[in-house]
Amino acid sequence: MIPAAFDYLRPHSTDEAFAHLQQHGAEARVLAGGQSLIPAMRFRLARPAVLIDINSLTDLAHLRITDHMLEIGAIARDSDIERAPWIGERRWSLLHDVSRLVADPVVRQMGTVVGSLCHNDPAGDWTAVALASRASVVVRGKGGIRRVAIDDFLVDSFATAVGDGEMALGAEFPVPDDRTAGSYQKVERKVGDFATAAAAVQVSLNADGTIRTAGVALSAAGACAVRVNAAEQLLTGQKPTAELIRAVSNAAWQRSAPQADLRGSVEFKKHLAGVLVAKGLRQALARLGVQS
Amino acid sequence: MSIQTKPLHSVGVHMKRKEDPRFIQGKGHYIDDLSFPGMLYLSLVRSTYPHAEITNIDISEAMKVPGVKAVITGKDLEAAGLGWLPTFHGFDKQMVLAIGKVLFQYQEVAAVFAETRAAAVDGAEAVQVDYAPLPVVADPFASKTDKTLLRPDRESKTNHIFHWEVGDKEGTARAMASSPKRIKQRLWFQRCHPAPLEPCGCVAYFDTMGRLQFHVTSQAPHVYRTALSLVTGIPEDKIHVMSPDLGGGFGNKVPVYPGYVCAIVGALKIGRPVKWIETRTENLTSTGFARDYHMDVEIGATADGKVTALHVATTADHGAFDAAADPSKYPAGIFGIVTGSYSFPVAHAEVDAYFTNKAPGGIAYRCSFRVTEASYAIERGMDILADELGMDAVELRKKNFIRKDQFPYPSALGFTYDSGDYHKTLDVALEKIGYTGLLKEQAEKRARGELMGIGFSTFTEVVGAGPSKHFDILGIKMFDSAEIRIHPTGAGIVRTGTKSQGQGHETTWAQIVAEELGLDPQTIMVEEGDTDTAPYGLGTYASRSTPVAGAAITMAARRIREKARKIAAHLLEVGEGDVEWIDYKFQVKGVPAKTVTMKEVAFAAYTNMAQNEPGLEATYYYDPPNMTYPNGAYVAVVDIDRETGETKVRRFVAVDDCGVVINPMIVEGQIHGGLTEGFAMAFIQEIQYDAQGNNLNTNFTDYLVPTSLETPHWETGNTVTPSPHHPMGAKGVGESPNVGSPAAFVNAVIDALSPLGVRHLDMPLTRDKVWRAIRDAEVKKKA
Amino acid sequence: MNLQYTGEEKIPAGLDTVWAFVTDAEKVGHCFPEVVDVTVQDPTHFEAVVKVGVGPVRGKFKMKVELLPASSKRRIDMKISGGGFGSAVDLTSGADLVDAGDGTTLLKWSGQAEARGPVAAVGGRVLDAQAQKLIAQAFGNVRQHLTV
Amino acid sequence: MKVHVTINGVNYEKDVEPRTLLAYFLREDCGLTGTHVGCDTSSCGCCVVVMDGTRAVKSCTMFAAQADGHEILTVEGLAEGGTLHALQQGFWDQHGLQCGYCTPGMLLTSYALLKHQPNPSEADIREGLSGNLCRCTGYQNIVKAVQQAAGALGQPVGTHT
Repeated sequence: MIPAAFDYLRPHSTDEAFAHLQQHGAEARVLAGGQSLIPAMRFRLARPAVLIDINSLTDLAHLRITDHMLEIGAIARDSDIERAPWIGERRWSLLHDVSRLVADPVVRQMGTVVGSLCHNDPAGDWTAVALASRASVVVRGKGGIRRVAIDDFLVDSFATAVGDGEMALGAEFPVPDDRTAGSYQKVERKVGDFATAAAAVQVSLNADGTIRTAGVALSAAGACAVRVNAAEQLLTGQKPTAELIRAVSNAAWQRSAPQADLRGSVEFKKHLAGVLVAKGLRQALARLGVQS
Repeated sequence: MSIQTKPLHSVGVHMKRKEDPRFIQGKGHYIDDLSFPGMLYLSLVRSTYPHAEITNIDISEAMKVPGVKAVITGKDLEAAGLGWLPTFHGFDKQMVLAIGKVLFQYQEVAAVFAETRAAAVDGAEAVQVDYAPLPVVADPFASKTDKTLLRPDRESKTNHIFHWEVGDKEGTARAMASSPKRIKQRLWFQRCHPAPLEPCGCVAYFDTMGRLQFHVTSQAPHVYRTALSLVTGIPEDKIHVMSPDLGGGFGNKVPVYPGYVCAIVGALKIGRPVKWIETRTENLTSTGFARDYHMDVEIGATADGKVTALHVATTADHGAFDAAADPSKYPAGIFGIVTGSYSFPVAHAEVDAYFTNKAPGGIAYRCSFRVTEASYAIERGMDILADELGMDAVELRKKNFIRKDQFPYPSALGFTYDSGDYHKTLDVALEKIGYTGLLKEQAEKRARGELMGIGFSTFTEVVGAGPSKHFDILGIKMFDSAEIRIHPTGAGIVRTGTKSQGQGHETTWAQIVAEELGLDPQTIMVEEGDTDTAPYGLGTYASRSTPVAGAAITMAARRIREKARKIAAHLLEVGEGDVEWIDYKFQVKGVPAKTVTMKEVAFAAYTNMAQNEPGLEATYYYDPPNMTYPNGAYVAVVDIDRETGETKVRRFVAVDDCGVVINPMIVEGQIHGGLTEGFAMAFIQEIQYDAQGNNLNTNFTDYLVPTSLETPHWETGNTVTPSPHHPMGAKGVGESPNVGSPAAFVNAVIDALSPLGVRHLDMPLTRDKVWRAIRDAEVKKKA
Repeated sequence: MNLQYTGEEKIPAGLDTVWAFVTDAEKVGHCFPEVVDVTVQDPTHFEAVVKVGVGPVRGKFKMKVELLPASSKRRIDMKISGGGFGSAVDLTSGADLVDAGDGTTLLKWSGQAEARGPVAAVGGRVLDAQAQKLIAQAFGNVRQHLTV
Repeated sequence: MKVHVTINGVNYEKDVEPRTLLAYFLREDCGLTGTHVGCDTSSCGCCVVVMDGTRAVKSCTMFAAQADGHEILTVEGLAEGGTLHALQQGFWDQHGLQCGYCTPGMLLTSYALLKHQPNPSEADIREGLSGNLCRCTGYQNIVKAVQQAAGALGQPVGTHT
């Protein structure tokens, strides 16, 4: 299939890109990795009048760790994360896991983390990971640059806090401390599929072995990825036990409100939400040397 | 014969493929690679509704799209007498473009011709079609009631297409009634699609002499030529069909599709070449589906496990048109092989087919006409019987196998099985998988509540259609042909009526010729797919190439050898009767030093032939005396995760007996591929329609083809029981793994779940389905 | 695919006022969210063009609407068939009007969407969100129009 | 619009519609038909080419305009001076192809894979190729082909661990 015709613009600076967006508003779409947008255009479900290709904005290609933040530029690829020199570090295990499970290995070489967040597919992978990591998105709008916490960023299915004429410049993931590990658990029908169910878990321990902070989020569990607040509250301050994990798993089951589709029934997806959170939690703890 | 005594041997050799150099360098010639000056692109407007009246088609906006040259509709075609296309089965016809109403979602409604691919799509999008929805018949059981008549165009006013049966109805009923043990189970072999990675397509144009030059993705180019001549009225000599390299076929590229007819009509009407290439969505939603058989399987047995009777009653969903590409006398294909590898004293099989508002098809997807369905039915049935009897599935099979000494074996449903050694083949598989150890492991795991399963399938196929007294397509008997020309230097060319889609004919055919004539296979060129040059043949599907065309090649080569013998006699200065063919050379009887090679004879055939007819060529049309009966013993070992319903295929052993193997590398490759497709059907692959008739699996995001990560590692082995009637003893193999494996996977999963009381689940065995079965069993246990 | 939604709106207007509003094609037409154009053919049939924009899916969707009022039951049914993107969407929606006292009316609605073609197959999840919004907002707009 | 792309070391300058997908640009504008198209959803990988030396991309899910100023390697550019690339040799030797339709994509994905992982395990190869579908081979011989190529490519510079 061939997309409908459009005008193609390739800015060479974010200022230029932003000017184009301001000019074309809702008629324009930003093209980053294009791995969701281009198939939608080929089916003519998406037919933007103007496509603003930001792939020449090399200042948005970064993957940078500062003292507190991992900064991911708008055109940093999934595969850049997958191959980052630090990806093997325990503290990044959540990102390590997800970077190997997003789409397929070729799509990952083009697809971007920020694009995936902006697409906000209800069954996307990065959205759940961003929730569990307490990431935020850097958005440039008329009023300047603002940082939007991921919970506020994900508005509804395929809808985010990025308004018409605005663009996401990057995402920021807080650098976890040494006693942190995570896990991303995804059930998919085959490689390249969206999740039937998925869970992102990240925990940081105190020196005494109690859980200092926890991030627990689900994908394919509602209109968009959701944080399991109850699970995070249950975990915080506690020593991990089998009962605790059961309770957390149950909280995930409760929170999950998926849609039935070819990937599975509501019942099955809800069940998986509980199972995958428990699995993820056990794996994250195991990575921290805690058997549960 | 050992290698030492066969310095020139070609058959049985692991020879690298001759076709590969072009494919690995991107020099293959597939349909979409072709381009001609002035070529237009065709895009089809398709129905959004599964069943609706067309109240209006407005093409005015489409005609305004820049680049659009013409738009045609069903009415235009009807006026030209081309509104309908006969299906290969011969008893039905299908609309080329919808006339009056649409009968399935994505049905072809209008054809748009434009200067570019993009403009054609723009044009198709601009065609406005108004529909008035009609009640939808989305399953064959609802179709049975005839509440909504789908095909008022047909003489008989019913949705029932045919009733077919074979065997002894009363005898089977009697035997069944008096059998101490009986099982009965409905099995649904879900609707699938072959989905070759290259979709279907064509380029049509009329040359300066007014001759139709038709390049098309066809597994059966000669049949296309004849069919097109019959449909269009163009004399057959004015049609040239060329099938280029095919990016897979698996049965999908057997039928003639509406897009082809539209391309030809467009080329004629506009006077320019027209290209039509399916999108993946069009491929999955409108061309050649397979299976969709609901089979009620009933087996009778004695208390100690000797089978006494088999009855299978099938409800078949044929979609909107009966486009199953089956031989004329076999509306349900060769489903009669359903007695499988077992000695049933009596059997009865019947199939009733119905129209529904779904895509037409019922093609033989990597399968010899419904043999996959039949194999699945009997192999699942035997496992259910074993369960009922409390008997080991292997023991039950061995007890009922047709014994080696019973061949040629007349089956209860009328086939004469050529050869086999089922006990031996199964024993090789058991040895390879380590059955005893697995049983022990399974017992331990079961004690711990773990779900491990071992599944068998000991199938027998029937392939190589077929003997002219039984088999024809559109009246054309299902022989196949070969023409061989040996050039003066001893190189040569072989042409056949078959068409490789990846099976490696360019290599295998050269090996056969080389073997028969003592020539270098590297210098034997193979050409297929061009109806101007190849002798008439029925094409490649139903595992018929090696059994039929392979035999034709052998026989043509032997004709050449006989002619060569005369020339050899002249060269050796002896009488013809004193020349014998030994070790790939002609030799004076009893004088090993006096020999001539075929290469020398070939040169003489053009330079020094004495009184013999010059040249060294032969053609052979081979009418097989019988079908061939490849068989195999497959074992799957699975572990199931209770929490996620995930099935892991830990091991899979496939031991095949396809008779004499010509190229073991190619045969192994065929088995790997077929097993992978069997795996896909067993676990993830299906074309589903919802109750409103919407197709739910319209592209590769939902019609799932397993990747390298999901696909298990395959372990293969073989036994060789030559076919007694094939000149080389070969039986064909391309489809065995696809036919035999689904039951092995399902049997393994059900075996794993059997401690929970699960007796059957229909494919595909998705995680959701398996998890649900486990959970339901647990709930039941608690209650 | 088949999707179902329900909801209700409390409208600060009497039953007869609301009934008159929801049976007027022109008025109902302008209650569709992002409506670009309404063409009334007869009292119970009209065409509306709406702008659709969910994530990557943006464009104009043309809908044919048929109103089926049952005045005795104070129930209005609506049949909407839409096209665009090479797909078809059939929506059926019904609303029961109930006198809620104090000059207010309760509008209890339900809707059902059925999509066909690439929209359903590829954009099912997009469509779901959109169809739900379309129906919910249409009834929300009825309330708004009658509140002013 | 004008695009300049270096394909297999040769410069191509073409005028195209912005909506031209890279796959069709290669096939129809540049005549390099070795790159195939098998789906519309970025699922099959028949269209994979390598961009800028190390990145495998699906050329049907990318516009030609996005390749402007970049280097593209297609199957036609793998062999050098009449010598097959080790991957091509591996696919031939190990019977890593049947119908050949997925082969160019498999080769190019493998090419990029070996750039990042010169010594992949069977599991690495199976994972690395999981964005490419094959309907004929069941992947087993493709894995062997890539292993053979990895061995052959690794030889001159010693072993990688």
